[in-house]
Amino acid sequence: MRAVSVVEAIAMIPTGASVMVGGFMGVGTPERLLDEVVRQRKGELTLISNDACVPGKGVGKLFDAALVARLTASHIGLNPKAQEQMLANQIAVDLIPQGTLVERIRAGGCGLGGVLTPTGVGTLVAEGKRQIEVEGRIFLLETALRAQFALLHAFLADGLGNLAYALTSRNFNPVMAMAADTVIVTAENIVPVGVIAPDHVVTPAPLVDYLITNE
Amino acid sequence: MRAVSVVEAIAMIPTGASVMVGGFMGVGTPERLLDEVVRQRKGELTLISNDACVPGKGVGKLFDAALVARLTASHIGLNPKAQEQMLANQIAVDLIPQGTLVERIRAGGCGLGGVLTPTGVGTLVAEGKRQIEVEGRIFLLETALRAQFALLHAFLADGLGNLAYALTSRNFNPVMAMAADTVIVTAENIVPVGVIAPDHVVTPAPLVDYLITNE
Amino acid sequence: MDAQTLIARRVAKELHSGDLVNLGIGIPTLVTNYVPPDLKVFFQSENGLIGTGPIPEQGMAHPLLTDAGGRPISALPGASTFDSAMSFGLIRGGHVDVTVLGGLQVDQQGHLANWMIPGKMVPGMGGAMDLVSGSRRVIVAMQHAAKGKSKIVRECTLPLTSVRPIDLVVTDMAVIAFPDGSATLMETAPGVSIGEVVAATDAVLLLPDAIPEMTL
Amino acid sequence: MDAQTLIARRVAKELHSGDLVNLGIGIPTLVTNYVPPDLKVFFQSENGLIGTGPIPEQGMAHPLLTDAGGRPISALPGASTFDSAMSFGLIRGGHVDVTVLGGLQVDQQGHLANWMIPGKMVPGMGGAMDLVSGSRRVIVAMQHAAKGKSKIVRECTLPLTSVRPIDLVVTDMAVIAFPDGSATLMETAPGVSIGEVVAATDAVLLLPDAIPEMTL
Repeated sequence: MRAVSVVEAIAMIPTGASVMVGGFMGVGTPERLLDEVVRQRKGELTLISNDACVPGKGVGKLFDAALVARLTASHIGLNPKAQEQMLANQIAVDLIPQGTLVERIRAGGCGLGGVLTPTGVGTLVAEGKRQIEVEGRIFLLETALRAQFALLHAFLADGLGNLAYALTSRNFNPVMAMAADTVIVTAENIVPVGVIAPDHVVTPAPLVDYLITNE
Repeated sequence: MRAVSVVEAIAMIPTGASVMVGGFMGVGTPERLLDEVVRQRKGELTLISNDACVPGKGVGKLFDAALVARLTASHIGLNPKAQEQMLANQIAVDLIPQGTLVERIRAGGCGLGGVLTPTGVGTLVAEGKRQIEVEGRIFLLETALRAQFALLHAFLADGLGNLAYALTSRNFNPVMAMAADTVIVTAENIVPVGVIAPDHVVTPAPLVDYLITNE
Repeated sequence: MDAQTLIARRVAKELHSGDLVNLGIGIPTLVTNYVPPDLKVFFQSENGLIGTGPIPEQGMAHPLLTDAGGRPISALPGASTFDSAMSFGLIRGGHVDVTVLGGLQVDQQGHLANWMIPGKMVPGMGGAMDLVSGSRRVIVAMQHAAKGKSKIVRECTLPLTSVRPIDLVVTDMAVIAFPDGSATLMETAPGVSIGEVVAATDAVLLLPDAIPEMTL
Repeated sequence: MDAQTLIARRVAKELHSGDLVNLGIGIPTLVTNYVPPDLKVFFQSENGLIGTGPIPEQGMAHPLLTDAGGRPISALPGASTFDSAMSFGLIRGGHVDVTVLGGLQVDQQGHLANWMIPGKMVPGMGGAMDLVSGSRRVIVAMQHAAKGKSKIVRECTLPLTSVRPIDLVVTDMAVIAFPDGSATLMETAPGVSIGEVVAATDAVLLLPDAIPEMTL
């Protein structure tokens, strides 16, 4: 883990990168990182996040600034801008069930090729997917999902990079921490090593590449 | 969740039941439950556990008492009695890689039909299994694993059934808590509701069916 | 009593002590208001919480404690938080005893459509497909009709949420179940006749000998 | 220096600051003793811990803090614990930078056999198959020969642990790597000649122009 400034961290992201962003309707989303993505105008992004949030907040800011080329999410219904851009074919949107989305990311992070889920069988979601029968039941084969970068937000981070999350801000952050080549994290509180008890660490230090320093 | 005595809890298990037991080399194993399984002589069990522990300890006690008919585990090398019983065909043993074992249990608990793993491709472990290609890579299809009962051990339990684990005693306990029809738990400390912070609960209360009372 | 209150009160009667319950946005959310205080129900919020409590008192909301719509909620003593993989492990794995969702259409086999109107409303399915596929019991809470058209239809014309049939629909006019895969009128709303329900329903309804009025 | 110490000391040289390292039972465990104190390596214990420390002082062992063999260990400041799904997610997912295991046979393509002798030793593979399949770098630490027979063979006769070739073997006689899938002699142990290594090795070894002696 290396402690860096937010400017330095976002400068690493090339145009057209694939980026996972933690958070659920903006809760647990690294706002400072997204503000800097907008400031540096990192565009043509492939964004993977639970939702499109709302304009002006969380990943919603990326749609405000028209930086997203492709989106994989479970829900975008509360962001009219993202909907507009989708309907105008400015962004390619892949909408997938939330439980499938998180399992695909987890598979990507855990070295699995995919998982078999009953969710979506017999619906539009099944189109173009392999169906696999196990003991008489039909499942969809959902493949692993990874990204070049994960932009995450924690409640506590220590000097080694151990992370703990608060309440409902955990959501997609821990699975994304395992599924990207480069993991960049902001934290509400940076604490000395040893302050987070071993049993309370959710994301172990070796998963974190860059922690944004207090400025 | 219902609070019951250890005698009452184990009396629910029929002969020939499938039983997952938490723990890793006896660490995080519910010894009181196993002692009672032996006392009530619940036999012909299908046991699912990480290992066979050692004679006299953890699941090793079940082999001492010859109560196991079938075993699914990743390692039995430190229990000569389990090895003897396997070589004498007294128990049918299915040895599978530890990461595959825990993912199969997790799949069973999370409603997945199975997972695709690279582990075991091209080895003896692949025999009789479906191989699935995803983007040019070969994976083994490993199917979900469930049991009728899970016998688990936690460090903290509260009056609702929320569980937290200490240090390396967590291991298989949280995944097994999701993968059995009936979940029975002993805890080192039973504490009032609210003592375990929401962020520190590892197994949420609704997963626990029976908590063994202090006697 | 307005339609939403009626529906929420009737759905609340379906919950039992110890149940893990997931409530969708809209009418389902109102159900919490009608659960008797002695009933120990666990409410799950799919964004990672079991033990959701009422809306926080003035000044006591925390920005990191929200429901699936991002609105502040509270956590009861004994609550637990977890990541989205665990949340949907609980949902898909059959650990949610009851899920209550809104609906656009329910057909007479019990199929639900509630996530998409092609060409018009394409918000994404969020957690709905997993909830309907995985929960032990699925209850749809919705108005019986929208713009004068029955939402209980012969066959869903909108894309399905799941091929797994739901268990119960509670509307402002009726309670309908699907034993053996056929829509069956179980109860009528106070002051609504069986004939009125049948007339307002596009689906073919089986009519058992006794069809009591809802008790609330 | 005895053989085990030599091997452990040489393996320790392969570790870098920030590495997440998993050590198998036996010789690999000894490696911790030779890691310089300024090197910040994370050691993982597959039973659910990152940040394993030395054997606890007398009276300070805790029964719930053990290594994968069930023996008491300690945890360093900044340690973390997790369940077995996470532990093997780390392993299979490529988050372990270096894994060090013992071996029964390594063949000249770099295939490892270390979990079974049919008809004789059937202990189960534990975590070995996942570790070899998933770790970024796999190092085998073992004696060059057992009972006078080379353990570096032309082709493994014992069941493979993985079809994924390992990266390095460190023995009491040599360091062997597998660039382009061919066993290549990289270093010799102090006082051991290239000829002695070749003579003691069943596998065909490629011999580069320069084969230095191990630095420890």
